[in-house]
Amino acid sequence: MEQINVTIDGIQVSVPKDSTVLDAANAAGIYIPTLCHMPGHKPLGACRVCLVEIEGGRGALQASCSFPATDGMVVRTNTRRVHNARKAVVELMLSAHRQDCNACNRTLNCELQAIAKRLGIRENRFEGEMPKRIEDTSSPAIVRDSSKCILCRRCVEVCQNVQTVGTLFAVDRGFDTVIAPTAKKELAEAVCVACGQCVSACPVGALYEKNHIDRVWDAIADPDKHVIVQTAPAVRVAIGEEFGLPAGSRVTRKMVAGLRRVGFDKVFDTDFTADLTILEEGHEFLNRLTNGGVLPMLTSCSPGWINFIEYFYPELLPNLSTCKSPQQMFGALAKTYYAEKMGVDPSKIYSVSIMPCTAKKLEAGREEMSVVDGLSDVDAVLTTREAAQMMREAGVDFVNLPDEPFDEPLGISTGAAVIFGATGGVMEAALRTVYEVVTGQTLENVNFEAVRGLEGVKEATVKVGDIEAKVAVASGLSNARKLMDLVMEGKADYHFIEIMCCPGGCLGGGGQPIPTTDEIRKARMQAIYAEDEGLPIRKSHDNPAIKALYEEFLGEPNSHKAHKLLHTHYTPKALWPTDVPLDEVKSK
Amino acid sequence: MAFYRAHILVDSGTAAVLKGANAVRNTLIEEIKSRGLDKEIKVVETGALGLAGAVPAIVVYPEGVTYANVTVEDVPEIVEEHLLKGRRVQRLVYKDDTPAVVKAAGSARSAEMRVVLKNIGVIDPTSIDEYIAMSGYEALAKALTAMTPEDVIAEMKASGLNGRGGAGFPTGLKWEFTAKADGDIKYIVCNADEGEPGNFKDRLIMEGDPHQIIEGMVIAAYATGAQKGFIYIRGEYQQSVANTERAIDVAREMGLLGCDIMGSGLNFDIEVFKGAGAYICGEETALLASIEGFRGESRVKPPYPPTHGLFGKPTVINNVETLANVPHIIVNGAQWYSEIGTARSKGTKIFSPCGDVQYPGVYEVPFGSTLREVIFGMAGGIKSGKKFKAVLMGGPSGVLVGEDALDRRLCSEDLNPGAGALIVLDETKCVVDLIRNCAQFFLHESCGQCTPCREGTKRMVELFDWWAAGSGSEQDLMLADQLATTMALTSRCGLGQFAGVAFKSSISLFEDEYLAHLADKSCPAGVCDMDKVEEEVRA
Amino acid sequence: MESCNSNCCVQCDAEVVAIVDKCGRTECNLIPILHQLQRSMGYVSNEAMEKVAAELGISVAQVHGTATFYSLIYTKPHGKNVIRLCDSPPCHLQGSGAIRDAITKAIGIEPGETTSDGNFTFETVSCMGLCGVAPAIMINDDVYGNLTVDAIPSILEKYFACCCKEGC
Amino acid sequence: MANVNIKINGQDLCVDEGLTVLQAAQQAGIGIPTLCYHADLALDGVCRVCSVEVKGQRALCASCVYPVSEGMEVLTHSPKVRNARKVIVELMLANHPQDCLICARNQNCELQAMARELGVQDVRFTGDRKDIPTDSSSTSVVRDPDKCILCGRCVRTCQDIQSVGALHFSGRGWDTEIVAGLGGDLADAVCVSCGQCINRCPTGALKGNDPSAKIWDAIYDPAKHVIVQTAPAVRASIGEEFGMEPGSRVTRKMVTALRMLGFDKVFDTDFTADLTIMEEGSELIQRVTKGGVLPQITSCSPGWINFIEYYYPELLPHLSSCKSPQQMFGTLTKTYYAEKMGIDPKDIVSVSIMPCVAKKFECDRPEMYSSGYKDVDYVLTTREAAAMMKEAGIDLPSLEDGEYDAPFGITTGAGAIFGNTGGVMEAALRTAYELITGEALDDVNITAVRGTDGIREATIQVGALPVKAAVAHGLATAREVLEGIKSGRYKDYAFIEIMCCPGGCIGGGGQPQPTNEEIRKKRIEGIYAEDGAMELRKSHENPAIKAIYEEFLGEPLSHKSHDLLHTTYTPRSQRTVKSEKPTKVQID
Repeated sequence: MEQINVTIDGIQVSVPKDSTVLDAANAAGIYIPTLCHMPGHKPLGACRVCLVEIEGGRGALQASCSFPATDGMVVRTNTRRVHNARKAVVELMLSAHRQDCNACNRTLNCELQAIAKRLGIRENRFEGEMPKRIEDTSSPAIVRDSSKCILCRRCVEVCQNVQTVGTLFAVDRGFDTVIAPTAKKELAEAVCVACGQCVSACPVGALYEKNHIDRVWDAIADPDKHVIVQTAPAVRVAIGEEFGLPAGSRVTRKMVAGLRRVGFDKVFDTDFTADLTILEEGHEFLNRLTNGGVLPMLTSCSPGWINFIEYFYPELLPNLSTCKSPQQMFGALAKTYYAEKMGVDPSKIYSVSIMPCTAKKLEAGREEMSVVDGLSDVDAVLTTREAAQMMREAGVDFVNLPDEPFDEPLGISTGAAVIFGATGGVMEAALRTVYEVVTGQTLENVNFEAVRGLEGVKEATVKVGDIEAKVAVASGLSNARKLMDLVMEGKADYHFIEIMCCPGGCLGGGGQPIPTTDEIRKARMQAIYAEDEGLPIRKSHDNPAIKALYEEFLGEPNSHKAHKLLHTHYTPKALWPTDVPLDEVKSK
Repeated sequence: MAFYRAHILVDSGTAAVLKGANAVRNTLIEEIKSRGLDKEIKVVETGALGLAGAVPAIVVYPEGVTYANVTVEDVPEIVEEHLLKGRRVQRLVYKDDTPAVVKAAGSARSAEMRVVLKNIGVIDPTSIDEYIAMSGYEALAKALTAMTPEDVIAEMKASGLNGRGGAGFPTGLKWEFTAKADGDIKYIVCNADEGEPGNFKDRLIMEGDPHQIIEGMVIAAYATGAQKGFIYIRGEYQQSVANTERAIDVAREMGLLGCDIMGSGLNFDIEVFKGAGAYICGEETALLASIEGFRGESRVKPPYPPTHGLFGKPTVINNVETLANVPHIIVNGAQWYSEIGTARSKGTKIFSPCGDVQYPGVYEVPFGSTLREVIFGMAGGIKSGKKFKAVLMGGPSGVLVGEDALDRRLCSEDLNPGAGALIVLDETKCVVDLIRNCAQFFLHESCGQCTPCREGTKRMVELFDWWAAGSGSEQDLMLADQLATTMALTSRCGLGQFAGVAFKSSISLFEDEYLAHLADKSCPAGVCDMDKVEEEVRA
Repeated sequence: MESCNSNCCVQCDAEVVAIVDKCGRTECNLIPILHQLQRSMGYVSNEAMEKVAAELGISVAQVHGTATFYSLIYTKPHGKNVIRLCDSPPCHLQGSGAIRDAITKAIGIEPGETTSDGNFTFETVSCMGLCGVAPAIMINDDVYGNLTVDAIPSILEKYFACCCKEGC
Repeated sequence: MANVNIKINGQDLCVDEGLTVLQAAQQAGIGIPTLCYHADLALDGVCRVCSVEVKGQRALCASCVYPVSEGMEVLTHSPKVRNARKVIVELMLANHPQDCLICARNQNCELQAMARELGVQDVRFTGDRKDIPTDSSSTSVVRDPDKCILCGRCVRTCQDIQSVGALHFSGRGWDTEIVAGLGGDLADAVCVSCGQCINRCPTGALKGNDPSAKIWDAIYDPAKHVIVQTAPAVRASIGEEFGMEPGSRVTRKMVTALRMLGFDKVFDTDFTADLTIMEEGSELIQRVTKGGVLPQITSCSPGWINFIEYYYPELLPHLSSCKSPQQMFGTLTKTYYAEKMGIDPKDIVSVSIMPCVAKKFECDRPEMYSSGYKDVDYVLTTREAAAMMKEAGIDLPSLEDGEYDAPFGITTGAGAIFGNTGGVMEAALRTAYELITGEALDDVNITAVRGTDGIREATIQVGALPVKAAVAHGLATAREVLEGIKSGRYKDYAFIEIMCCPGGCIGGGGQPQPTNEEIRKKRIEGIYAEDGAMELRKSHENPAIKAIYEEFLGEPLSHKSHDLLHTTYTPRSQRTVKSEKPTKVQID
């Protein structure tokens, strides 16, 4: 690639030709504050915090995130004009920002707060009318608060381009501009898949998850309730970040200890039902494969993805596995198998899950998700962030916690379950089991490297006995859309496709610690695979607790009872307008 | 002491003086003199008789006849008719169901039992002779000569006397802690910072019978080994300060204070410390801080004053009424005392009903008497023919109780009497208005040290202000309730801990009234001005 | 604030020394000293506080902090006559609000204020133990109970009169 | 000490009798939030945030003051406790300005951290908020009472640690305020400007008087020659502002950063610290040999100078007449340096970076114009210097090392240890020993005067001469020493070092927050490591010092030295109300 030379604050650097000034500054080790900029995304140049002075320029300062570097360019980032301009820009943001840091869930992890500190802002010079506040709590997963929004449009970028859902967009003009769902609907009425990638992208407290902390505290305080918690695979490699540990720290057992101190009666593992999912889904796949069912079969454990396909590809719903997600399988078992085993009235069991995900909050509330009449299978869903917050509130010194094991029996799991947290993990886990079930032989190398990694779409062909199984894996809904379009066009001859809603899989979920960047995703992913490696059992069908569950309770995979408790069905959803019946929509 | 055939006690309490008691007294003296009776009849000024509603009042002994609402014009008739001719002036005689003084004179009414108040209105508080004549300082003599300090403490413990300041800690135990504590010097402090609205019993004791307190303190000093005593009297009680200081001077002259008391070798002296206007100084550690010359801020407990008190030394802090009980216990014995009252509340308790009662005043009854007996039996029930609504027991830091509590017994087993204030409300009063006023009291009196009390009292007042102005919401009630709970749980001392108690008791009792203010924006009693514009009130 | 010529300061200092000598030169006599200072000077001035601190060997902070804590100690000049109206529950229930309005009407100031001629300071205070004769006020050291709105003008009259006759 | 058995959150513990519940919990790794508590200070228990549930107690107990007792059962995070704490913090916030984003303590604020820890989601209390004007009257300390949460740490610091008592509680209840002196401006109160109150303030209620705007102006003014000096203690602490460990030595990175900020020359106060040793050491020798006032007391700590001027004016003759290193430096820059460089002194802007806020007061003293100009124009604290770096986008830890400019950048280890309590004494002894005995000192580490005990006394054999020396730090201990001098306890002492702040300058009022005993010790270690790593460790061996005497000053205590490097002191009255003009006392 052609290189150009740029001088920034007297430091000369050589950078590739299509670099921005910001790229060049980064190469020179010079910090430029940014807000609307997201590495890896098209620069927007909206917030104007990253202004710099270009020598010989027209006088106006330039947004370094979007201004292209040219050969011989001389840039100054540290002049009086730059300082004053940056400060004024941030002060203007503050003038339209409802300042209640102390009651804001992003305090001390807020980019605006950090920039205000960094730039030494000491005055609110612009005081006057604040934009009208829109507080939208309609969605079961995500809350929007326009009074905190600085209109950086990072949420718009991820919703439009990363997830191709297009819920959030800038609406109205000038001072009245707001980021809102189409027609300024409430989020619950809009076509939103609840993935929460917008929450992850938000630099401030304008987007956050629906709070389930309070109801969990209430349950814990209620002496009549038996409060159990399950923790999703991806949480254990991320929650440490909330306590200042580096990304990818494996803190599974500290997390267990922390949750015990919060006051949960039993700490269980979603990995247990991830193993169960593999058995159910693996058998379903084999069944479809051998009995001519609908193929390619699509995984169904990612609720944002389920929402997406229900909205955008209702025609492909028959391809979806009927298996519930591990969270919901767990919930169903908690109020049946576990209740029975413990001799507890299911109505006294309060089932909490800790998920890297906001869409799980919506999933838990779906009508289908009730195996015992009148009871939700999962009563509350906490994001990784919320779980960490509860630990903070409980005074847990996370970093110095001792290691503690999960409770039995719903805490026994395998490495195959852990990798559910990474894109490709469900596929890999399924292959491990399907291979052995089909061939009856032991799989020598359980690592299916071909389906690992952060690429958006991965393909592989795996020989399982006589079958050449063709599989594909996608994460991020724009990538899912690509695959689904191929399937729709009949251009895809895959047998089995794994789709994860969020880039990188659950480890990059909308409920994970903020920030989540590619670098952080990679670190979490490494940790997930290290976790897998570190476990004595790495195939779901070898899990003794799963075997016991089938023996004691379910019978066999895809049994009648298993179908009743562990499988579900899907509902096509209308895109627009929502009150028009689906048939009419289709005919248009 | 000269012999007089009759004594006339003139109520010289504050209220009486305001209504011309001094003129009545002067006229009486002149009239008696002019009729040549001055060698046989003595006119004595006495403390308030507890007839606040009917002053000026005089009592003629030995008959014990009380004349109420006496004017200067009435005096010649009384002298003429009663003192010369022995006929009572019926039109002036205080009603038959009258309280206080009549009982002191030996009337047979069962409800009031005067132990601590027995001398009130009977003796001249400025005369130690009269106190001694009423068996005064007999208890001290008995303790110093016939008892060891351990005996005294044992007697106190056996009597079951509990503190009368509101908290009800066993007095004997408190003394024992101090007696056993190490300290080159120990203190006895009398808490006479009576600031709880609705309480004025200690004032009566100090104004009417100060020697009783001194005697109690000297006995406490003997029991605990203390050398120095303070009586912390609130700055507003000028008469109490004067009477008590005078009593101390006289006692010291007679060798009842100072070095080698009664030749026993006991050295103990007392100083009156005048407060400077802070309710919080009624809290024992704040009181100590105040004596030491600091802001009256409460101190961290533990350690507690009996071991780490004034200037860090072991210190007994007792309420006026508590100390006034001491001589009676020593003289009459723990057995006698423990037979009065109930199983867990021994002895008598002084109550000061006020508010919408016919005869506000001070009444002493055995523990276990009912609320009805005090309010209706002694204080004459609700005035102006209105109906009873509620009573704030023990003042703003107490609880609000309604009609169903009237037959409950005043003792720690049943209805805790607190310090003795009974603020009675008739049907025309608004509970929200009352509690708002209580909240304002605490806002004014919070010392400001700890967060929940300093900030919480403010927010409580603001919430009530809004409610009383018609801009409350039902959510507010939950918030206020949580605030009150937090203050009760986390405040540094009793002031904040009890500041929300009356409110909490009032919600359960008068929820409808709150909801009327909050939901319907109306004040059923018509007391609160609900017509303010919401935006203005709650900006 | 104090526009203090040195002569006044000398007087003030002498007064403080005399009072400190009388009460005793220890820190625990601070409140009696403040009482006495107020009695003799009307209020406790800043220079008096500094002198007291110096005499007792304690910080000015402690003297100022203590003086400002207690409602009976004034650190600013106040009216010749101080009217204290109790507004605690017993008096409140018996109509102290109406009494407050009557006093305000009579002397033209709200609680917390001092009349422009310096004759009256009006304040609401907490319970003074006069609940038996509620509603009650204290004017200087005099107590008035069982008040009615109608009684206020005549009670206040003599304090007006006193001011004028004696020529202040 | 006896042990007691207690139970905290169900955990059985055996702890020392006499501990508080807070201490016992800390030992067991259970974090209880605190605000008014500070390890340096007496216990107060006023904020009530540390309330815990003790079985058998009606109300909650403030764990910071509540002693453990046998059989005690404690719950530190029960629902009751958490709810109460939240309400308390909400009450604080309801009376606290919501302007975190423009606050000097943004993101380093204990209240902000507390709100996050407790999960405050809403401040439900509204209504009056205190509105008291900010007091910027003092050149050193700015008070913003609106941000004060009345924890009383500053009051306890001022009274107990410094025995000054400038700050105190005034008024009562809701009207309680912390005021200075008689409630007026801080500048009118008996305040020694030490800034220890700032160090312990949990919020933004106390801060330094920040001159950085004027320094930016100077830096951007091409006509100005802006030079900066850095005090010894800054180099071992400024890293903390960038997330580094306390005691991290970042001397050379700091030099690079200051150059990047735009200072024309970056110099070291250590240079004039060496010079101070030459002058002060010679003064001592003169006093000893010619019968001057003894013991001689050091004069480099401006808070200490203010203290003795206020409280012990009669002892002023004991003070060394030497200016502090900062002021010696200022004078030399506008005389020697200006002359040497051929710059008009009026164009020199002399900035110093100090661990101290009293230095701000010092540079404004009327005596400090020996050069004919204001010798030091502006004083930045360590915190303010770091803030300027951040504003300029500088990330200190990642910088390359830089070198101080000559000639005022050439220093010795003796200069560096000025930052620690005992350092001036040690540096002086190193030089005095060699000057008096003419022999080389075997071990330059004079450990007898090191450490953190309040007062340290030692007899050092200087040849045949036993020199009795004492070291004190913190003004309450300084007061003890002064009383000792008055009572004759120190009559055979030659030299006493007094530092205003606990730990010496490394614990100064301008240092990063928090500063506590543990952090002070680490900074002290950092400073001694700096000394140990220096090639030259004795002031008189500094070649630049030799040169300045040769070229400019002549010899120590020369006439020129006296004119430029020595000063006089002013007795100050504690009577602030009287406006008497202070009279000057000439010291010689």
